[in-house]
Amino acid sequence: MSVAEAPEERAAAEPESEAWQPKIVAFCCNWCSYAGADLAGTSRLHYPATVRVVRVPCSGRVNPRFVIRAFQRGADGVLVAGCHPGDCHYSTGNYYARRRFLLARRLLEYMGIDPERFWVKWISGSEGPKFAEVIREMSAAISALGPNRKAREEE
Amino acid sequence: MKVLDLAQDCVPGFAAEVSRLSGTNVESCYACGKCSAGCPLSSAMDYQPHQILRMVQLGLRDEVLSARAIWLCASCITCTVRCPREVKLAQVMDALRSLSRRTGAVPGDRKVVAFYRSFLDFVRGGGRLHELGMTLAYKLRSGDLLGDIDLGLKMMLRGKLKPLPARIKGRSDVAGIFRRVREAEGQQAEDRKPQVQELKGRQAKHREGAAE
Amino acid sequence: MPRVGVFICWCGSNIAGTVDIARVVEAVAEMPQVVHVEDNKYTCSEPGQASIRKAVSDHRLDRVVVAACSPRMHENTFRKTIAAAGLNPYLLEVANLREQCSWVHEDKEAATVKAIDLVRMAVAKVCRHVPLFTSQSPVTKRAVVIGGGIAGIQAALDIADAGHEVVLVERTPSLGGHMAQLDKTFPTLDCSACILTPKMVEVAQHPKITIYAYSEVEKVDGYVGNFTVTIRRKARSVDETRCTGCGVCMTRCPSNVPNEFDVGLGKRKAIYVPFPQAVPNKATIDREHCIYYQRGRCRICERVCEAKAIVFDQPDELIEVQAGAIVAATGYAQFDHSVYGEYGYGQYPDVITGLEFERLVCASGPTEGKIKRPSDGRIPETVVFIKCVGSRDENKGVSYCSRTCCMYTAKHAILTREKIPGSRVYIFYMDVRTAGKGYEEFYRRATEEYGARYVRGRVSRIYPKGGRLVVVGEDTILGRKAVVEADMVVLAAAMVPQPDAGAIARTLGVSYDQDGFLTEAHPKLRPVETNTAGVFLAGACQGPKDIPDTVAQASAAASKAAALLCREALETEAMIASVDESRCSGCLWCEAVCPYKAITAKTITERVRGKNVSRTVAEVNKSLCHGCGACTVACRDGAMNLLGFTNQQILAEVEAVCL
Amino acid sequence: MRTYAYYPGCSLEGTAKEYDRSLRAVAPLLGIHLAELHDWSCCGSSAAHATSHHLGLALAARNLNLAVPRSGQPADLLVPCAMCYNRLRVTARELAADPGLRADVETEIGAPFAGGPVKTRALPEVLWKDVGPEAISQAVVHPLDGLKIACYYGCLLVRPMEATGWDDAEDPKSLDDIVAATGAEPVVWSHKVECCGGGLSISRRELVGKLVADILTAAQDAGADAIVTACPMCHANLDTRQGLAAAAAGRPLAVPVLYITQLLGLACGLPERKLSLRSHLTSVGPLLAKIRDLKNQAQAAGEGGS
Repeated sequence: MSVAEAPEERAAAEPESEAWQPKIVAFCCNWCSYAGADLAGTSRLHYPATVRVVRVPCSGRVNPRFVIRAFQRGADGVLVAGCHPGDCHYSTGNYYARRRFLLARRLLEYMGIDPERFWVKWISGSEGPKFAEVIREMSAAISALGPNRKAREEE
Repeated sequence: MKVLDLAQDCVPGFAAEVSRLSGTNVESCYACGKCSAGCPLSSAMDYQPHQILRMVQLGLRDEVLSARAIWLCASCITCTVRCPREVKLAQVMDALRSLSRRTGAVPGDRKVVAFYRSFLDFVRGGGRLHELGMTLAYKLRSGDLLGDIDLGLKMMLRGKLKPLPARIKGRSDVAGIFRRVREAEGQQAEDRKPQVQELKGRQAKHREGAAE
Repeated sequence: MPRVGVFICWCGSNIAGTVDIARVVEAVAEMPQVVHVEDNKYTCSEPGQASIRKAVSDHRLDRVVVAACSPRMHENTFRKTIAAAGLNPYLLEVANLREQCSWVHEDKEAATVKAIDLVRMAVAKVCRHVPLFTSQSPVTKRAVVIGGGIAGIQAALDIADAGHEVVLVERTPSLGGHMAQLDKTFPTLDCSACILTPKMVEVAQHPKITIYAYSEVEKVDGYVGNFTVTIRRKARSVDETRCTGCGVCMTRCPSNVPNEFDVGLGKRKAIYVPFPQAVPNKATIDREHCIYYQRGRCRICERVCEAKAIVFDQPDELIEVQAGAIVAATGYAQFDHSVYGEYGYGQYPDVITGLEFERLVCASGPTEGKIKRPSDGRIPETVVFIKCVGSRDENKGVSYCSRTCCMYTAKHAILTREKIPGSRVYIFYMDVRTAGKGYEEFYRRATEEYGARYVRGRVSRIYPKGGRLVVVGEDTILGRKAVVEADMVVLAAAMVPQPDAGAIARTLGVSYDQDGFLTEAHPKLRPVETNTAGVFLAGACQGPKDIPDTVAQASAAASKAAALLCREALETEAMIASVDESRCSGCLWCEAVCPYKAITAKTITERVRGKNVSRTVAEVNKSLCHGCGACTVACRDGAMNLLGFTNQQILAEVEAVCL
Repeated sequence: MRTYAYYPGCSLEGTAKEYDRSLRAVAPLLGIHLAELHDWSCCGSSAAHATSHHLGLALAARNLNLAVPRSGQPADLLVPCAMCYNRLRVTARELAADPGLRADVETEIGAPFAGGPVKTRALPEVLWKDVGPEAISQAVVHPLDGLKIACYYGCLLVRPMEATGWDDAEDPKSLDDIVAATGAEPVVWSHKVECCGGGLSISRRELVGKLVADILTAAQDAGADAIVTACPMCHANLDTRQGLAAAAAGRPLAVPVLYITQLLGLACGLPERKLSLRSHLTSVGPLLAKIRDLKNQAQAAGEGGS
């Protein structure tokens, strides 16, 4: 497809004509999950354009504050993806992450945010297909839940 | 010696079944032979203990279930305590004997089987074993009438043989246990019927093979 | 107000095919901080990079966003580009429009919208970038090699020959290790001492090598390039500088002690040199067995020593050595077969181990190389060898194969047949594993030329009968029990880790496997490195090995260490944790979660209301920090931040997405 | 006096009557009170467990249930027969480990299995651990000094370790210590735990003969005056198969085989008839003669001394 065709394309897809699409913020660790996402790309695996990846060095770097801020700003879903337990590039980071996010789910529940909007997945650098699959599943799941209005702070 | 047809002769799932029944993983065995080396009876066996285990691994069901070795095993557990792979061979032997009996395989050693049958008859009847009665019953079963007569007399004289069987009050419980266990096993045997028929056929073939 | 330039790459049609570049350019131009935006067919191409450099100067850009392929592809390329344009290389952010957008979406509209978001995120983040700098940490050009066996000797020589100083630490009074105890070596049958002794002498004479024998490493501080190793020099009770190794003291010492060098088969004195070719050739007093130390009387050695070298009140000495690299060559121990009741619980004198047999056949051993039964000194006619004793036995031993036993047992068989005419040799085995140059041929010689009888099966039991040993085994090939009455039984006992391998690992800060062997960083690609930078492994401390493999690995470890020591300084990461001391409360939760021990407590003094107050804060060691960021999340005060991935930057990205 | 629940087992009513009698005779002298289980039945050894896993377990489970009192903690269950001991131990262990199996067995015995807490103890274990060599030597009135005894443990007292575990599987010591406490000398020999052929005694006596031959020759070569055992099956084989054994060994074999309780009885001064020593097939006459001689010598020496 060349850029020349772009105009009709645009006409075809008018913003108002398209249905509501969830917005998912994904924190991906640089060594495994971000690489997995890249692999999904190089293997041309398709998944919905609902996800925006924030690159972090390690899932252990993701502060629950980031997750909550995302929901406050109206993200419909948040995904934290890191190396499989035991494979952490920094040896122990993802263990701390795992423990933290178990608690974070509780906190979200307490805040009245459906914990089902918050996913934690282990995706290795060789698991492009898994990354694509997770995004497909998550998009479907979040679409089913509908938009996140609860935590959105009034602008 | 019969050629081993790995595709035809080997019953899939047999190793797994024996592993389940014996509570030990037969696939762990790497055939070092320490079990056979330590076995007090291996010299009289048609297959060495490690060969029995090999047959189980391969799934040579009919051959192993009609082997004499499984009946000559005296359950001394030496193999089990010394096995470097922690295979509980004594329990495998128990499992094979019970499978052999339940699938109606041709017993590898008539005398031992006859002894076990007589033994159990008396336990079923009286709740306890009556050695004298059991021995006589065994002699009738096995046809080994004259053996040990002298010994029997000597023991009789020394009051080592209780003339009458003990008949405990709870003997009906014991008989009940026998019945219910048989029922349970019978059920399993039912499930296995087709296999048994097939097994019989195989054994017939196997014997012909051996006869040739 | 930052001046951001955004460069959007078509990547041919790879991006432009799915993403409407024109619209992205349009949208980006709207973003407040963006003062310049352009699109190129291939931004990574030289023209593409040139136009970045040009734009930086033309538009006085102080931040750059490249929207192209994954940062994992070209982040470094573009860092260099902007550095060439005079910007700090870390003032760059890459938006991943290819792998994570154009290649994974078909719907052009959605892809374009997403692309704009991704660039907005990058812009938001890059505005919060600050210049980052790597720092240099100097390298101490000295290596400490722990263990004076063949592995340590080889590693020390190679590193020293590369021109670096080496400190070689050996626990026993002499270098040599297990190899010094061996008689002949397979597969060439050349005498072990003959090939080892010259190397020991070479070490002793090497101007760049310092030997600390009868010494142990007690503590290791610091990090790659800058270790501080604390060594305990145990008191020999002999002044090394005076002792000439003449040996008179040993001839006169009245107390006899089982000689550990002869695996207890021979005797030595309480003052001793372990073996004639010992390096250093200095006497040592074994205080547990010295009559003077035990009963306060004797001191004969002191009287007879012309060099006046005896120092009864000599204390242990602690010394600190600065080093850039450490090589662990701590070796192995032999499996204790006394767990085998079926083989006599180690109680039958004529059931011995392979190492004991080495001493028996060795010309310099307790029997002058005559193979004699320990029990009665008789020459055995029938010798049985049992392989895999302890090896490949989950029940009573270890699960792994010890790799060396097949070969040394074949060697023992050959030596027995050579030394005892008419002797009969039986070898009970499960497999014969001879993977090595000339190994299989060597094993064939044992059977074909020397008539060693191999019997395939494990031995179930050994029991004494009329002064001989009944060995009850199985020939699994025949499927028949195989019994033999032997005069001597030699057990090929497994190679196991040193009993204190765990302690060694903890001292060095390296990990060890379930068996207790020190673990390499990667089983295939980093076989001699450990997860602790600057610590390398050589020889059997990493797993069972024969001499050729040990020497090869020792040289490999040495070259790794030398390569490290060749560098003037090590560059540290730029994207590492940093503490805002004004906010840090010194709780040190960060210290607990740091996988690299990079965080330590430090005391600072500051003036509060005219008074000097000192308090504890966390300090990050730039050389140790790998930038994982675990500490930033653990921090209760928000004092800990990760440069390049600050909380503010990540939150800015989040907000940019959710606009 | 410590009370133990007592499970004799079938053999002790017949071929091993003397084991039962000697045990009952010597127990009080060692502070052991035996309370025989009411209406006990076969433990499910040999024939049962060898041909049906469940039958073996169910029969043992019934007896373990009998050992549970209506109220309070069950007393330890003392089992003189090594086979019964082994079956009861193994059963308790397997049922504890596998709830599914336990459920099956409960349907088969038509009652819930309550025998879990019952602690089954072998006789040598109780003599060794509870009574102890100390107390035994104190109970001894006729020390058997000068007597050489080969302690034969057989298989099921010490194997498998995970089910027994109170003594060593390859070189057990309990009987040796007990024998030593009587003043006799336990000889060092090679066949302590070699199998005697167990249940094949009747159906495959020629094989048993060979095994017994090895054991007896080993004991004789070690200079033993007698063999001491704690297993009716071992005793039956060793005592009654000496003829076959001699034929197999090609040399005369006459080694008296005593139950440990009989030896203890002798040392504790019990009259021979209470120990029914004469019920063995292999004559114990020479042995008793030797004991008498040793005693006389000792007395002579004692008088000489005074």
